[in-house]
Amino acid sequence: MSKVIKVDYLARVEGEGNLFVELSDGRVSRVEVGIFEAPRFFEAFLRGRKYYEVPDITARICGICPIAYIMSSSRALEKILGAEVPEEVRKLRRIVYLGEWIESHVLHILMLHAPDFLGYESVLSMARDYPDIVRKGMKLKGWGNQVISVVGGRSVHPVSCRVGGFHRIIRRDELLPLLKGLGQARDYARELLEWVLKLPMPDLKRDVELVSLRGVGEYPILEGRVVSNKGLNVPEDVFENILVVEQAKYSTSLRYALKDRGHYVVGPLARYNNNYDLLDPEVRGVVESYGYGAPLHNSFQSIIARAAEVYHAVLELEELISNYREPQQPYVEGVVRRGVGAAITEAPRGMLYHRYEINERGYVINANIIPPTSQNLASIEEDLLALSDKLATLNLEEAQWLAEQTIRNYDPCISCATHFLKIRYVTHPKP
Amino acid sequence: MWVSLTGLYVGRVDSLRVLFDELRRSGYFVVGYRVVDGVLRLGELSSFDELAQGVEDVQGPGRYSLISGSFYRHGPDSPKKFLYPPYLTLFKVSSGWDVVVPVREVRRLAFFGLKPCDLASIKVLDRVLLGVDDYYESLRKNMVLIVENCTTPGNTCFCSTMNTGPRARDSFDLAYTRLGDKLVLEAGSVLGLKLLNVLEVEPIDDATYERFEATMRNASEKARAGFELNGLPEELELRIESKVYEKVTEKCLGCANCNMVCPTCFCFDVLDVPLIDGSAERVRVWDGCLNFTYGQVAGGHFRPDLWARYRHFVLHKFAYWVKQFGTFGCVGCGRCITWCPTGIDLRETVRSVLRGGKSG
Amino acid sequence: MRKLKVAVYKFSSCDGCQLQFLNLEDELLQLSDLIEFALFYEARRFVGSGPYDVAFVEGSISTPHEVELIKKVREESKVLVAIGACATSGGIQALRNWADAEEYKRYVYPRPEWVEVLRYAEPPSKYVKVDYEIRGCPVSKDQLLSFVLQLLKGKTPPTLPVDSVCVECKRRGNVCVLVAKGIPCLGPVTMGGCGALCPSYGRGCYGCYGPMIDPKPDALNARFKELNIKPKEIQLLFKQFTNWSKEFRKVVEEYE
Amino acid sequence: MGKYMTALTPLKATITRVRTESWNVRTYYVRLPEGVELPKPGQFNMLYVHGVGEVPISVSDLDVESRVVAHTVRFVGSVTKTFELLKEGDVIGFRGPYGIGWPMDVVTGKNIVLVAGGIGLPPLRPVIREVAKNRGMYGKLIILYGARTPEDLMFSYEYGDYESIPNTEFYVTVDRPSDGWRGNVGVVTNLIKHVDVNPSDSYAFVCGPEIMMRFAVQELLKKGFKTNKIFLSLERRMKCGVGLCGHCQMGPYFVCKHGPVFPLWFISRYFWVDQI
Repeated sequence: MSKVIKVDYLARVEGEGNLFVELSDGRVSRVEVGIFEAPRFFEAFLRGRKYYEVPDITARICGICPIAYIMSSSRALEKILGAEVPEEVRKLRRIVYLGEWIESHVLHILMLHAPDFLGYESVLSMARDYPDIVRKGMKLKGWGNQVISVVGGRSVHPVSCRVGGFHRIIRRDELLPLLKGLGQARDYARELLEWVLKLPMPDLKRDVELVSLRGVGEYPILEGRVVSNKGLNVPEDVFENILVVEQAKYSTSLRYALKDRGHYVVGPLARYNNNYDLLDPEVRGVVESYGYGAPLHNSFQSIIARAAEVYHAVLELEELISNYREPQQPYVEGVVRRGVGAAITEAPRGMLYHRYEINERGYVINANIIPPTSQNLASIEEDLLALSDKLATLNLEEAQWLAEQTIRNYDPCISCATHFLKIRYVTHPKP
Repeated sequence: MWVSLTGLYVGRVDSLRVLFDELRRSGYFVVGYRVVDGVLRLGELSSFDELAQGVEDVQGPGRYSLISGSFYRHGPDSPKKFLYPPYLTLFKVSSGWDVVVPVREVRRLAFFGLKPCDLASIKVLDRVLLGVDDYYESLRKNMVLIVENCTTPGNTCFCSTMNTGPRARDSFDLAYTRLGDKLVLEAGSVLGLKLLNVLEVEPIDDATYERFEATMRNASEKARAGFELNGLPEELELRIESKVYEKVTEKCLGCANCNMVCPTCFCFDVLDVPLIDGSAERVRVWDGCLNFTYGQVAGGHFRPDLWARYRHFVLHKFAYWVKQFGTFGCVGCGRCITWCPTGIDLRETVRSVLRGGKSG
Repeated sequence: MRKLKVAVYKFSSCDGCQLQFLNLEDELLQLSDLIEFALFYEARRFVGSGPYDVAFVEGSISTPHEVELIKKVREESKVLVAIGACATSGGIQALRNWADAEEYKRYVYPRPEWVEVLRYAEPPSKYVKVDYEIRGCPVSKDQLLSFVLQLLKGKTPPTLPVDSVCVECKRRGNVCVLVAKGIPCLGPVTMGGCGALCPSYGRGCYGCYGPMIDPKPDALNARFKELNIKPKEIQLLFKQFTNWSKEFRKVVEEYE
Repeated sequence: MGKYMTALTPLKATITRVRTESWNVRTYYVRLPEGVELPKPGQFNMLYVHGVGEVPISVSDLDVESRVVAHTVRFVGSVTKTFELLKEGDVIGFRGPYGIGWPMDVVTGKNIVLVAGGIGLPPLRPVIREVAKNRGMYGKLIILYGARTPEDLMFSYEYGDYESIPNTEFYVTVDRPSDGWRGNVGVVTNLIKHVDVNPSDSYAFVCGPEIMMRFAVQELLKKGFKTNKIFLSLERRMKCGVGLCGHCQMGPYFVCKHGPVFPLWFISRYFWVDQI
């Protein structure tokens, strides 16, 4: 007897994807997480653009995590230009990036993911039974968006960031009003974390390699070495060299594996496990008081990592905003010259890799972007295989829901995932 | 309107600081020019040191920059920004139809170092808004005007032609002129008299007077537009179908920057904003005749072509305004020339129209 | 009052415009009392069948599948609203319209024959009647809300700003970056609605709301030339997020 | 509250009746708020729809006793379209009356020729009412009315009343007749040449689209009307109604304040100028 779990249009994810699971004889025989998002050719039309346009253009890959695209591309290009941003500018970048983490994570926890754990089809219906946490979560998300808006002008595709820093100095008197909402944000972030820690957690244990940046003295966002729970430790510049690319025929996105190591996972769970010691002690305290800690291996528990990061982000923002000093110059210029530069930053969904090659007049001649969701696709399918027994016992409706929830564990951003210029480098390696 | 009460007196330039402090001490919010991001901005100053010093604005059609120097004119802001704010909520109406007009704080403003053209712009707005706009009126009644006469008009200035400068003749509380480290002062109101009393001044001596007159004469020569005001409204209206407007408008973007920076443009639009709680508000916002929507009605448009909108701007300032309010709408400050992104020169337009025939 | 039945669709896009519904943190729950999100994949598993009172459509039409879908959306929606630069002008994807699509496919895909895309990425209005447009990359959530509230009051078309960014820029008290700094700015030809964000943050407008009503891009182009801005840079300025709009396209073509 | 805010803040008014005039025109009867003076023929009011906007609408009828004023609205713009949702008992915002109306005092004892095009009839209806009420005070009344199609004709239910006013002629025409139309066909300005009055003794009141008014004026001039005997009611964009917002300027005149009714000589310098 065989049954088919088919979801034509994955809901509560960013972008367009579908799911096909075939079970025969009580085993999952085929899993396909398809992506039918239309290809948008970003890497192709980045060629011929001026280097300074790249952050604004790549931001348009994803409306949920534009800051991540802006930061990875800016840092990659700054490497070529030899532009080292001063500490104040770096701190401001951290501020705006943490704002995005809050906005994106709370969106996912509350509006996309938590309804699964409690059996609601959406946050709108969940809000009827959980009005308090939904209201608080929305406020918290709003505060995160406000952080981005103050620094960036608007929360989706902000306008103030540029290669080398910011277009103008963001004044202290603009940032300080954010502190007014901070007390509330802190309380709500803690409540949200505690609420998440109490959610019923489906069981799924799988031994996977969890890859993230490793922070130095602070939780990683903007930079760091690439590490894993299985001993990987390389600089960002060589990351691309240790990757293998696969392609599934049923999807328009690529999948990635680590050379000689296999599939891997990026994202909040990886960050959390690899940098647990760098989380604010207050955050660890709350997590541990509910019997959790690190490492977490169940991908359903990514929601805990996300909530922990939200609380951490609020606490760190308090520190960063209170101590903010205006930089002398809003940005550093660097020298336009021919070169190649690569950088990784931690998007809410995990490591976002950008590499650019520009010519002596500052025009892009090659671009490669590896978004987190592409890196996780293979693992998503493996999770579904690992749930095989359970899926086989459930009725179709329940099985379908569990399968969707499993996918949503990864907060997949399918809009991002359709950027896979990587193929070119694999099939036609450059000398 | 008031005129000079005292005639001219002489003091020292550093007494401006005393004057500033006196205004602050008397509870005024002092508004003057300061340098922000390389541009002279009109804003509230908490100390005399914030006032722009040692800079000069270089203005030309579509160009503005600051260099070091000893005399400056102005920036894009004019007193309009304070007296006739760009956004003003007219009323809020609840879902149950309670109409509430927001209570507005009326601050006691002291404009410090305004140039005569800007003083003139307030006089023009007075004609339009006094007795009509009560918010304007309440600000205006509580206001002090300290005017700095213009010793060096800029490239886009034409106050002499418009009879608004370079020397302020009336309607100020105190007018001063910097001559090196000397300050020539004149009070135009009782309040100005009181302020003058705080400073140490002497009646003007012959030598200083001559220097003052020469300086003003020179300044006056620099601020001419190349046309005369006598008969100008009639001359322009006779040439109402001039083709010059179409020609000039080839460069025009229709962006309405000229309207926005003009210190006398008072047209407004209203925004009706429905809110999620079922209430609504109505907000008055600056509008300008260069905007396409300005003359648009449902199912029609009175000035669909940009040249017609530009012609309205020119004729309003130099012809219609006189009929409407008994004064020219233009004060010769030159802001619309400087801040036009493509540098369209109003003076040149007027000259061309006058040069051409009825349809030239 | 009956709730307005709303569908939110995505075509080739980044999700940022429909996300603005979810970014209405202070209003979303109240809003869901006034309108029913009958179809909104990004937010709900539940899908209510059509017909819909209003469909908000994000993204441009760039694949044959999307052509079919937009026709279906049109059929089952009383009012179709295009939201954002992609849905109103083709958006960022339209950058590929300027190049050889086949070359692009080969550049990006090892098996280009699997990739089925249209020659041009274009706004839905190319294929179906679009009733209203909300501009911006992304749309402003305030405009989105205001649009919905006006629609609920029966105001058609709901009014949104259509004059230049300059008007909002000056109302906001900004200094003209073009005049004072010589920074190339598309504000004088771009439709307002953003509140002049870019000049407020010290840079020139990049035209993400597309051409304003009755724009004069030729005059601005001429001014850029006078200011000695390099031809390629002028082209890139107009060739951004609304490059495929009729008025900006003309300037881009001049430099092709 | 100061003068300005009073001038720009609407008063609450209740709709007492809604009457359908044509497929896209309805008349809204509004009871005047207390303290508001009675409008005169040719004046207009600013009507505000909650959270939607405000529009200038001329007075199309007036009941002095009950202080109910009629406003005939065509659903063309985004604000007027929302009027379609308004019904008896609804509240709207009211400001007015504004502007200078038809010069009824000047035309005492004279013949009056009314030329109305389309939505131009409602502002002239109070003139017809006034003449009917005080028939002895005026000379001959000639009403010329044109609409695009028979379906666009307004107030057809009272044409009999017009015709029964002593010493009155009433002519209707349509541009595009539909089946069954037996009346005149053609633009309303064509009717002017057939009018039998002595121009030196007569006044013409014209209201309609701007283009129609230009043709009407040409015909009236040909007929021998002097420019001080032709009165026009102009339409412009209006946001305030009191001469402040600037939108309604025609040349130096604020249509809302100096008009909307002007004698031709007063505006003739600008009236013929393209896009003035």
